[in-house]
Amino acid sequence: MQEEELQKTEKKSAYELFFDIPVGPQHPALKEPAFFKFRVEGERVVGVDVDVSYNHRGIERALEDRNYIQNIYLIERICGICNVAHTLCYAQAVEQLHGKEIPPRANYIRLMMEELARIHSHMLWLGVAAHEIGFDTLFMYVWRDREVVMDLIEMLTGNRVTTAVNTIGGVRRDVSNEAKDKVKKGMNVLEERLKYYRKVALNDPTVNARCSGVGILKPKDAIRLCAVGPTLRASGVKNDVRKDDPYTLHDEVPFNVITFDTMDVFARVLVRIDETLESVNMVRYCLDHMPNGDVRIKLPLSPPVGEAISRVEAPRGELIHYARSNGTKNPERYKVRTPTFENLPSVSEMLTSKSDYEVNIADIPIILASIDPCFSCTARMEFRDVSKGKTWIWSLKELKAHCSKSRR
Amino acid sequence: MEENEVSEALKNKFGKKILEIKIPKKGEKVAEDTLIPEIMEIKVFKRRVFVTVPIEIYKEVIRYLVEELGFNHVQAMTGLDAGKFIEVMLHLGRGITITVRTRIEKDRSVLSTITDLVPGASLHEREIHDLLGVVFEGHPNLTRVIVPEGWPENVYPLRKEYHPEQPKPIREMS
Amino acid sequence: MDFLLELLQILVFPGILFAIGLAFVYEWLDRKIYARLQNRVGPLYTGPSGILQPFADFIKLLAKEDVVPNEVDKPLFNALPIFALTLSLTGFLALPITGLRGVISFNGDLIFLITLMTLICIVIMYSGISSANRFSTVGAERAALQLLGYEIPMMLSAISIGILASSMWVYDIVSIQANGGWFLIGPGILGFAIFVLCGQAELERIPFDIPEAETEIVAGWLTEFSGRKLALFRLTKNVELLYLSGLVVALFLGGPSGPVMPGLEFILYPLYFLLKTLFVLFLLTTLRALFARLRIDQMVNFSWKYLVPLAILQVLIVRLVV
Amino acid sequence: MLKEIQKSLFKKKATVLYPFKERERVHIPEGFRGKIVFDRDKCTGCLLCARFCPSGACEIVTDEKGKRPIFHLELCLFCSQCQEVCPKGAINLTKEFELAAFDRKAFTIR
Amino acid sequence: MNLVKWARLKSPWLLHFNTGACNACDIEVLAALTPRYDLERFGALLKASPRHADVLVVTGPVTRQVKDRLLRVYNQMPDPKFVVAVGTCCISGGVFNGCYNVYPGLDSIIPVDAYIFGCPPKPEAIINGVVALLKKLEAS
Ligand code: SF4
Ligand code: SF4
Ligand code: SF4
Ligand code: SF4
Ligand code: SF4
Ligand code: SF4
Ligand code: SF4
Ligand code: SF4
Repeated sequence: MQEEELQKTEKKSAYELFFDIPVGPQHPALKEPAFFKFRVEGERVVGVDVDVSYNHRGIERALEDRNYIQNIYLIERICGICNVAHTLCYAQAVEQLHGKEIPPRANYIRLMMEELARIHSHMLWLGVAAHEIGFDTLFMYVWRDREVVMDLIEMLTGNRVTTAVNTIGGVRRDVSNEAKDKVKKGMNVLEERLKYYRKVALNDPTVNARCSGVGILKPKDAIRLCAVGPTLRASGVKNDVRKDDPYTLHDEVPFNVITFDTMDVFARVLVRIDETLESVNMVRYCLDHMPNGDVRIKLPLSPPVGEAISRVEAPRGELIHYARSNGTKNPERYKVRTPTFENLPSVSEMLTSKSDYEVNIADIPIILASIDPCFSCTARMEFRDVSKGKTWIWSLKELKAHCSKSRR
Repeated sequence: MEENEVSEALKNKFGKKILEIKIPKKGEKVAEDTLIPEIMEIKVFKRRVFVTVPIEIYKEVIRYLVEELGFNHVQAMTGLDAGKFIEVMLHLGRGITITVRTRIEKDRSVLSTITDLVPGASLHEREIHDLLGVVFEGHPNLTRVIVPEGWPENVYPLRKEYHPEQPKPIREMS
Repeated sequence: MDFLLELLQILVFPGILFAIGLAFVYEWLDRKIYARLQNRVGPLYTGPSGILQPFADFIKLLAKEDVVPNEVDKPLFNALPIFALTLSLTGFLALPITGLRGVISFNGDLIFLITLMTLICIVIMYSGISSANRFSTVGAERAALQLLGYEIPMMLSAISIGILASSMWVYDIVSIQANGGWFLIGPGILGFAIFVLCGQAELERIPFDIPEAETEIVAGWLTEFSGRKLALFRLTKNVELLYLSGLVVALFLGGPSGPVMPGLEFILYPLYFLLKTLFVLFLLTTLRALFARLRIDQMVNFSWKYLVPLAILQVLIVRLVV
Repeated sequence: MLKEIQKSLFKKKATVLYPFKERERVHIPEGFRGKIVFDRDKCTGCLLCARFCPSGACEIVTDEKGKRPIFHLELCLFCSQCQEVCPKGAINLTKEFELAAFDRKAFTIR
Repeated sequence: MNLVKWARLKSPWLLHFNTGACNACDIEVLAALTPRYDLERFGALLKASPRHADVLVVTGPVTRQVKDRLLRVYNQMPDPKFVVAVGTCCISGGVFNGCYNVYPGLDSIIPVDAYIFGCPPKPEAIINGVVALLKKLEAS
């Protein structure tokens, strides 16, 4: 209905040179129901409208009605891809409310799972990015090799994607020695493959043609628009929650913060591949240094009155949970701010043609994909507790206002 | 910047006007519970500062934090219905997280915007306006963005008096 | 009798039926090889090794509801698929398969054959425009731009072969090669490369599948077509694939010629034709697996920066040789 | 990339021909969270499972022996929380993963 | 068995629609296309345009906002068409059951032909579901 109206007004509108291409909510480039409207001039993008409300499910309200244990599984399903980051963040927040620390072995397992999930997420992204630029063979290869890490996760947790491994007070499953060997073997395979994909990314002419110089985000803009995660690091800003605000064992386990300074999609590809290689090493370190002992402490169902903020570096960037407890078994308020939400202003910036570089329709998918968007969390964040949430269209005017504001 | 330095700086600058500064410490609030006998430190509670300010100096404090202490990243903004009041919390960060908290009365909920200090706060403020009915004075475009068209004027979904209901099936289920 | 034989030739072998059957097999092979290159199996359960897969797709599409959206230009929308198929089948008829001549053969038919491909592309453009869908329109626009990119080098490299053979008759080109060695091994190698690349663009396959780029504009100009029309378009694409590989074979690989025992031409020629087209198909499929999709401006740039100068070079080389 | 493509031309296919052949190559690890089985004899009716079930898949009913849960897999997340809290070990998540049906009530574990 | 039915069974083209899923199911559906699982063996192709598809694969709980879009896509698909609900939350709302923005299951919006249980189901389970659907059609 609405679409038809839009089309009608479009025909009448004064922009005779322009027409709009809707991408999504049902579109192969975005398996997620977000809605972008791009204003194009020929093949050149001159403006972007965003609507990410399609995925609003009412999670934050539901969190207030369920007890802390049930919430683990609800939180986990904010996003299937970074479910480990979400449950980790949640568990940390509730442990902070309790004022308890978990046993060291549990911390090692948490960190290992987090990094395994990062490997899986980044490889998934690499495949998706390849698919975006029409490189299906690379997509197939990356996803084939990703099965290695999926199998490991399945072996460690009992499901390929939703791990359900973090719980309040530790982790639910221990890692056996046999499993450790398998993980180590898997890591060797992955390291070799990832190095190969790094070579492909560096050398393949068509990949270079599609990624270099596309989707520029200058460091200044990145900071002003509050970009996070690999998006920010690909603009050359060294910023990583794991270093700035170490949780679990990130102050012990050595790793490098990867940055890259070409500021384009290509930089985001390489940052992610290199980060994955770092993660491989971190997993190995965890396996080698894991102490013996319990993996879980028992905590009462209701934490004492208090509040806590928990931060985690999810695969897509900084994830923040805020928890407030009123002493009952249900939280008083639970707020989630996910990385994609924080990256949305940046992606709009990348997608708008500037005087010094142009954005093509063909570039839209890869630029959008380059922040590794996960709109389920974004919509959930942005449209918290809206019921019949309808189109929120970020109009061109608004977007421009936003951009000019940020440039000031 | 360390937690204590921030706290000192804020105290020096604003003195008594600040209602409360709380830095949850290592080892605090431990072992009242009986379930675990051994005392454990709280490691994760590092790098958090909670500052409570009256509404009058809310913007001053933020301007000071953003412009002089360099905490120019808006991590999130939380709104919360606390009975008679609405609590607005701004989480600012670079490294450590500083939460600036203020309370406004529910029926006269007006707060000055901070979008001129940090452009990235725009969406966060609109979200809180939409869900809790807080008016951010001076915001360039404070329209309701989240609730659908035709949503009643003075109904704010995150306020406690709002009772949500599940949509009805449109089709008879087999 | 002669007339009947000719009719048989047009309709059955090596004419329309043969073309359609072979086109299905080629799509199957294309998908199988593509899958194999990606380390998977591809269609498997439809007939032995999935060989009937394209046929099943075709039948299914024929039997499906055929939606004609309200906004489309109905006469065009309905006629274009048939038109496209006719064009590509006509092209196939002109290929030398059972002998050194095609069913349709006349002096100067090389130009005709190349023009046919351009016509198909124009039909595609019109189908995009007639569906009045934004994705289709962009797809059509891209198809047109792309045509500008590959048309000239393709033409030039075909003409260079014509110059080599001092004739624009495919029959002459093939018979010269049958007696004196393939042009691929001779001076035509550069032209071969250009022709295959342009062919890939003509067929809208990766890295030149820009007009139907799935992740960008859904299915491009095909978006609104469903049921029968989609079936016909898919068939057109397959016949075109066959036709293009056949053309490459005729121009560069000596057509269906090869060592024959006298009297067995009727069997051996089609066999050689098949083997050679298979080789070309394999090349085309490998190309498809090897690259990412280019952007339209990159494609046009690439074409004008490299393909056109190289094609001119090819013509010059040929001039020197002749 | 060319080399890799050539290699995979001759390499063993990565595909597991799952439903018709090669079932044994589908490796389900120990501890996989699949279909629930419930042992009525062990259950004492303490209702902990229903209390912690995050999606309400675990419904409490009364039968001749007293209170007991039934599991509606149409709602179940296969999180194994119920298995974890059950003090008697009456609930187990098995390796059964082929859960396709034409009726959403098809999998109700009693 | 007549030819048309045979062709239909052998060539199920899929259209994937996410109605608000947590993406775990989506990536498993996508994974079912990759070399290890390779749905193309059954002749299944992932299509981008609803006009080309036969089977609508839906993942995720149906939210209020997405309902109209879902109906539109469903109506755009040419007959005969089939719907497969993948994942618990698509079947019944799952963990989101009771949330005020989520309908109680896909079949409260459009008729569903097959359900694949799991949260998320393994790619093998998805393949199993598709095969089961095809077998059911064959028997019908
Ligand atoms: S971007 Fe790729 S992987 Fe992601 S939903 Fe779209 S098609 Fe699927
Ligand atoms: S979007 Fe936010 S407020 Fe809305 S349901 Fe989800 S979690 Fe709750
Ligand atoms: S940011 Fe994306 S991947 Fe991370 S939890 Fe949110 S939706 Fe999932
Ligand atoms: S200890 Fe209390 S809260 Fe915990 S399971 Fe037993 S009755 Fe429930
Ligand atoms: S961006 Fe959101 S919806 Fe997409 S995969 Fe990540 S969490 Fe899920
Ligand atoms: S597995 Fe989880 S969702 Fe399923 S019945 Fe048990 S507790 Fe409930
Ligand atoms: S927790 Fe175990 S014993 Fe208690 S009701 Fe559930 S199944 Fe029965
Ligand atoms: S069924 Fe489970 S895994 Fe699948 S989309 Fe729903 S919540 Fe996510």
